[in-house]
Amino acid sequence: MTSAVFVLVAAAIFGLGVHGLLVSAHIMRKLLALNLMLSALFLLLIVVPATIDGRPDPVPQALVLTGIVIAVSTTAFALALMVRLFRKQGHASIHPDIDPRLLGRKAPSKANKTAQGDDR
Amino acid sequence: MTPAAQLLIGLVFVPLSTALVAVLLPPRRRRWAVVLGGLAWPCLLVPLSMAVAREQSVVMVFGGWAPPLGIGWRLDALGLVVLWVHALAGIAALPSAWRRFDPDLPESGPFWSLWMILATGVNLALLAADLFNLYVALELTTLAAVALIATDDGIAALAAAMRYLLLAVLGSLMYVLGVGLVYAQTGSLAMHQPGIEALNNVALVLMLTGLMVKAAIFPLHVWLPHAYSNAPGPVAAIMAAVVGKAALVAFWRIWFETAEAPPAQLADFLGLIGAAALVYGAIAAYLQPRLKMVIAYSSISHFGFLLLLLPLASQQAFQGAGFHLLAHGLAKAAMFLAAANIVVVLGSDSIRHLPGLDKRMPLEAFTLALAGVTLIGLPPSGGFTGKWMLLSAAWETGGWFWLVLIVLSGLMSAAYVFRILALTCFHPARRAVHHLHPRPPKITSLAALTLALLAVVIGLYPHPVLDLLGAGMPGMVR
Amino acid sequence: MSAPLAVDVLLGLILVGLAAQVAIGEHLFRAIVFYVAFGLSMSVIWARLGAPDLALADAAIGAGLTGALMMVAFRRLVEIDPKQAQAQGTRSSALAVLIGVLAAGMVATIGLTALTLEQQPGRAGLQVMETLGDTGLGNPITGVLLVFRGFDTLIEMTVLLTAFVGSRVMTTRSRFYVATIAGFQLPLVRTLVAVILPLAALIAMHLLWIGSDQPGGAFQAGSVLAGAGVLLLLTGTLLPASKSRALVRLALVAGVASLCVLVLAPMLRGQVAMAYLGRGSLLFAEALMMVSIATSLTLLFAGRPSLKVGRP
Amino acid sequence: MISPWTTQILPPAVVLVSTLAAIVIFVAGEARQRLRIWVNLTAALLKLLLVVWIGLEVLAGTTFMFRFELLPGLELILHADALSILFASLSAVLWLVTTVYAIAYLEHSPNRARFFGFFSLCVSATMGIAMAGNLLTLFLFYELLTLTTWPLVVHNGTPEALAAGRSYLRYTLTGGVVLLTALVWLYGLAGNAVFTPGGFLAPLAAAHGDALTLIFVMLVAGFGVKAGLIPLHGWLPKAMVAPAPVSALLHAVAVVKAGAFGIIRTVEDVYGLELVAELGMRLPLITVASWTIVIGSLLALREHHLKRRLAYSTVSQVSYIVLGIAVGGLLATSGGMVHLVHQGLMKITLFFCAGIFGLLLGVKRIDQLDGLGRRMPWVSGAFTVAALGMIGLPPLVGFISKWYLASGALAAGMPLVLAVLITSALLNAAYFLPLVRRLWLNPPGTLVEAPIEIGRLPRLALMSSAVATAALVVVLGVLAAHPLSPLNWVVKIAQGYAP
Repeated sequence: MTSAVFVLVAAAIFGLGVHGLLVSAHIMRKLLALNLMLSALFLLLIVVPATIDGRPDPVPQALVLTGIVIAVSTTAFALALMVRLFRKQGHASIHPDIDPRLLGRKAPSKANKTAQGDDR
Repeated sequence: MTPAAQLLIGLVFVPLSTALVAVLLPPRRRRWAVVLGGLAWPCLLVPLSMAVAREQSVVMVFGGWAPPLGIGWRLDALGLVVLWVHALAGIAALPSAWRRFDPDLPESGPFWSLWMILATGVNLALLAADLFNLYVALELTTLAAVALIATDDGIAALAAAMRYLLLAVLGSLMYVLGVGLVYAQTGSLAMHQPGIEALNNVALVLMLTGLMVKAAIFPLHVWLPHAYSNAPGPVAAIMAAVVGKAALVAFWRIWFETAEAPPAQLADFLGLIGAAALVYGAIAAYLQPRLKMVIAYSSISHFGFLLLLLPLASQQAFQGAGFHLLAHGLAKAAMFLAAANIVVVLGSDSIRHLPGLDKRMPLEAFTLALAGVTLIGLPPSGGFTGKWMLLSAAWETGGWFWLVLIVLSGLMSAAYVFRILALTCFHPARRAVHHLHPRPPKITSLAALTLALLAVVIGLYPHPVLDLLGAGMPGMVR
Repeated sequence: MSAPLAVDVLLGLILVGLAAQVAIGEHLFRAIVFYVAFGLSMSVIWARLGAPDLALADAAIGAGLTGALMMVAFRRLVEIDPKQAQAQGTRSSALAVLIGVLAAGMVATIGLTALTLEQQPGRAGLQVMETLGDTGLGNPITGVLLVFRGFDTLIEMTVLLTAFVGSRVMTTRSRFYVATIAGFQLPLVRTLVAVILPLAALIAMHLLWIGSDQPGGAFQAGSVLAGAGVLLLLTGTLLPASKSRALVRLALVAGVASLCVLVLAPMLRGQVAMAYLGRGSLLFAEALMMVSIATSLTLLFAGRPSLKVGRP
Repeated sequence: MISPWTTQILPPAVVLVSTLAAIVIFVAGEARQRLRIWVNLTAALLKLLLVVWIGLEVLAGTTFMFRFELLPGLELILHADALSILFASLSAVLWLVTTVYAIAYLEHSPNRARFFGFFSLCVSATMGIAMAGNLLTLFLFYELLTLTTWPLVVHNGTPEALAAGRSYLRYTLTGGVVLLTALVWLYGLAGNAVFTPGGFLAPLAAAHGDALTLIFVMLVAGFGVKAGLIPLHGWLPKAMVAPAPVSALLHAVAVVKAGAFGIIRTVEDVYGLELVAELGMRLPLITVASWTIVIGSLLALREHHLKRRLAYSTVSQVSYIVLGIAVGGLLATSGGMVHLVHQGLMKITLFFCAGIFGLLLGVKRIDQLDGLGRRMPWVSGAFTVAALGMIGLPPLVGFISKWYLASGALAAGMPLVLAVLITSALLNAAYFLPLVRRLWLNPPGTLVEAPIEIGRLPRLALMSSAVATAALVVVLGVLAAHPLSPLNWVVKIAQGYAP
């Protein structure tokens, strides 16, 4: 019965993650949402397979451990990429069609525009 | 441990150890180490091809622990074909990488180690016979690829890299969920599990969707055009030639091997998606204002073409699709390398600057033409052989819709290829294009040309590859 | 409602509440803090589910380091352009809510149907339990991680190395930014460092040592050391240095190299690749992996290729 | 007798001679003009000698067969039977003459290396089509012909040339795609489709009657695009924007005849005329050929641009060949096949002269032809000879093929076909005679000498090539009875098909 509760919890977190991913334009928020979905996934991976004499099956545990380390590496790299993008682009979002006013600043300057367009 | 299995180990550990050595070495000598490593691991392919030709597949298990417990590797004909593409495209891209990333550039230090890590990831993704090991391999490949795209410090490249990374994480998330469900159902992570009557469809669909994101198949392809067209030349070449294809090979393996008898409607549905990709890619390629974007969208179109193997799942169709994989990989790498040189000389790859190119850069124009011939599938080229076998397979299984589609795909690719050729060779050259940068060394153009020539020549002599692929579909080879 | 079920429901609600704050919270920094809290409550749930290894790992890496990395990244954004750093609030859109609910529903149905479908435990898991005896290990998870599926761990370490090398592509160009607390000279900070550093080292060694029999192992030990490293960076005892030194590069590569040795050594002796070479070899590999993990995570936090000792 | 090894090597050698020349020309680049001329001329002469040698050997009865296994169950076959020699010799002779003409014509124009490279590639593709031993090889070289002629059509790079190129591609690539589908279907049904006189599909007719009919329609449509059958001829007049040597050799001889040749192979060597009749396809083929002849001539009548009028006349003349094949019987088949050669000679002379008028006097439209007889007697004379030949005046070659066609139609009991031939002869007269009248009888119009001044030698080369082909038109007409003449050669071929 407890695993059913945790499956529902995982599903709720996954839904919130998807919502957060779609709603936010800032890359940091997207990364947070993705980490939420990954945690939900790991919870599912442990809860769904049957337990072996009371303890969760060791193989999924190892997979989740590997998953956590990969998640942290990917997040670390994504953060470094985001900082670099922020420094170059002026705003940390990848939607090309984001409305500058929403970012609370004037439309991207001419220099910035061409830099993005015909960039080598 | 059979000698062939030791070669498998070498296939992954030679590039991996080169990468480790590269991280250790100071930048100046790092380039040399990677070039040596990059030339070393392809030599293992020759004995491996003979081994696969002899007994259809080379199998190896880590630590002697049988599959449900340990991790197994299996090299079959399909994996070998893409490995050959990887080897050839890798070697051809080396001169261009050598020129573009010389040691005193800040980003060239990490580039060379990442180049070898990408090679490790791709080789591993083609060998892995274990679902989770495949996930880890694809994750390594994606991370290395994203980092390589980001070496071009422009805003467009960084944004494309970020978009690719986020989508790839989403894709692997779905894939791992599918793997979890497979484990819950069968209790084993091996890719080929005899005895299960049918994989539950939800797990199959989840895994396939995850892989479709990584292989950039039509509805989930949004990251590909910007990633390929903004990446530096050699990176785009190796990604177009191999990275997408490794995910596609995994897609086919899971379809034919893990899922014993996938439902027919799913096969037709995926065939329809392939058809949509074919049409969309071709039309989008025709309308692109930039040369690299045209080549990127043509990749999307040809991935759709390769998806048609599912509804036509016959022996001949598999041979045709495998051969098309080879020809298309080489042609695509050649085109991207040529486009890289064009961008270096003209400053930008927008097609307004293309007229008059055949006199300024004849080798690049000829490479684009030759690779275009393979993409269209005109008779002498490798593309034609692949198309012909898929056509006769479609005819045998009575799939008229697929037959017409394959035939139209040639026409549609002709549309955008001839548009580019007309622009490069026959439009009157406008007065001098602003100013021309110095030409890259000749060897880079010759490398691209040899790849394009290879893509055409294998069409004339397809026997060795066809006999290799003839050993049967991944599913049938036990 | 039996007592343990009530506890589970309560934990679940806490988790979902925190996740909601993270996903749709107003301010970015607050979302990061809530994410750290979410990670910690996640490790409580792992403990509740009877997976201590995961609890340790998630607390140290999931909550601790990911949170630290995000906060330092946020600090850098503010450093570059304060107004812009967290300008975008979340644009609430009904469609996103719908898709979120749909996704939740899908995952719920998948999970529940998978639960009801079968109850017999995974064959691989059973085989791990049986064959664990002859490897002489106590902790099944270390068994899976380093013996049965050791190659996965090797590639996972390579992924960590790739993340570091990849981030070097970016950080070689960006200007120098040091994240240190202003009052380094404060006596309180110095004593804090003097007490915590040896304690962290001790805990890491303990986790490493008992890893083969009880919950623990290289990842947990490595992340504890990385936490200590972050502390040293914050207090200025260690400063990021832009000239990368050979020793640091060796530490980075040590983890993957040790696992490569584990794979290739048996082949020299004619055995199959990655044949089990006994507990000693595992300990050797785990020690080097710990060093690698600690170094790469600390350097990822610092954003620089190497470290140098800060002036007292 | 020649050794079996050479019988294997000769057919591919004929095809590869001009490919090697093309490679040398491409590599030599634009600057080395002398080398390019020598390479061109030697390649053309060598090819002619090879073809003549093979022709004599075929006459003596040796069989040539070169097989190359492309795919399991799929072979590239190059063989030399009488029909392939007919087409190959026509191409070889005319390639030699056109090379001389083209060297002189393109004296000052840019991109000559590219032009001559693709020019020789086209001829090697045509040779491949002539020598093809089975449908797949024919299709392979057919597609190569498309690929290599496109650069020549767009050679000038002007917007109209590019538009013509696009329309050319649309037609020919679609034709190629239709052909590919038919080929896959045929290979599915009949396996390796080697050409055998009288066709090899008869046993299949019972089981797959309607499939074979549909395949036949697709094959004829695929080949018809290049042969210029009426609904599919759209690209031909537009392609006249190409330089004169291109329209002369390609659109009068190589490309258009490749389509007709494909139809001949399909009707004679794949299906056999009886099976075509049995499938009920003979009458539709005749009707298509007839309406192409009539409508082609009517369109030519309406045209005021000189080269476009010649283009429409090509559309109608090529359908004589298709008509002859469709009517069948010894006389009509040989009439049709010999017209393949005769029409080539006449049309190339007309295009040569049109090219000279255009280059030296800037003549583009019909009404600018007034009084040219006096200014350029030799060229106008050649033009007149060819024009009269087209109308069918004895003793010129045109008369012979029309005579055989007419008598064949009568022998086959098809008076309607006879009526079509007569009306087309009248229409030919209607659109050629006014040209001749303008040349000789009208006072010279106000013509300014074209800016290009041509040296003595190139002017002589242009004149001599036009006059040479005109002479051939006369000689082959007069000496039609000679055993080695195309007529007797064709009668021997026709006896193989329709005893």
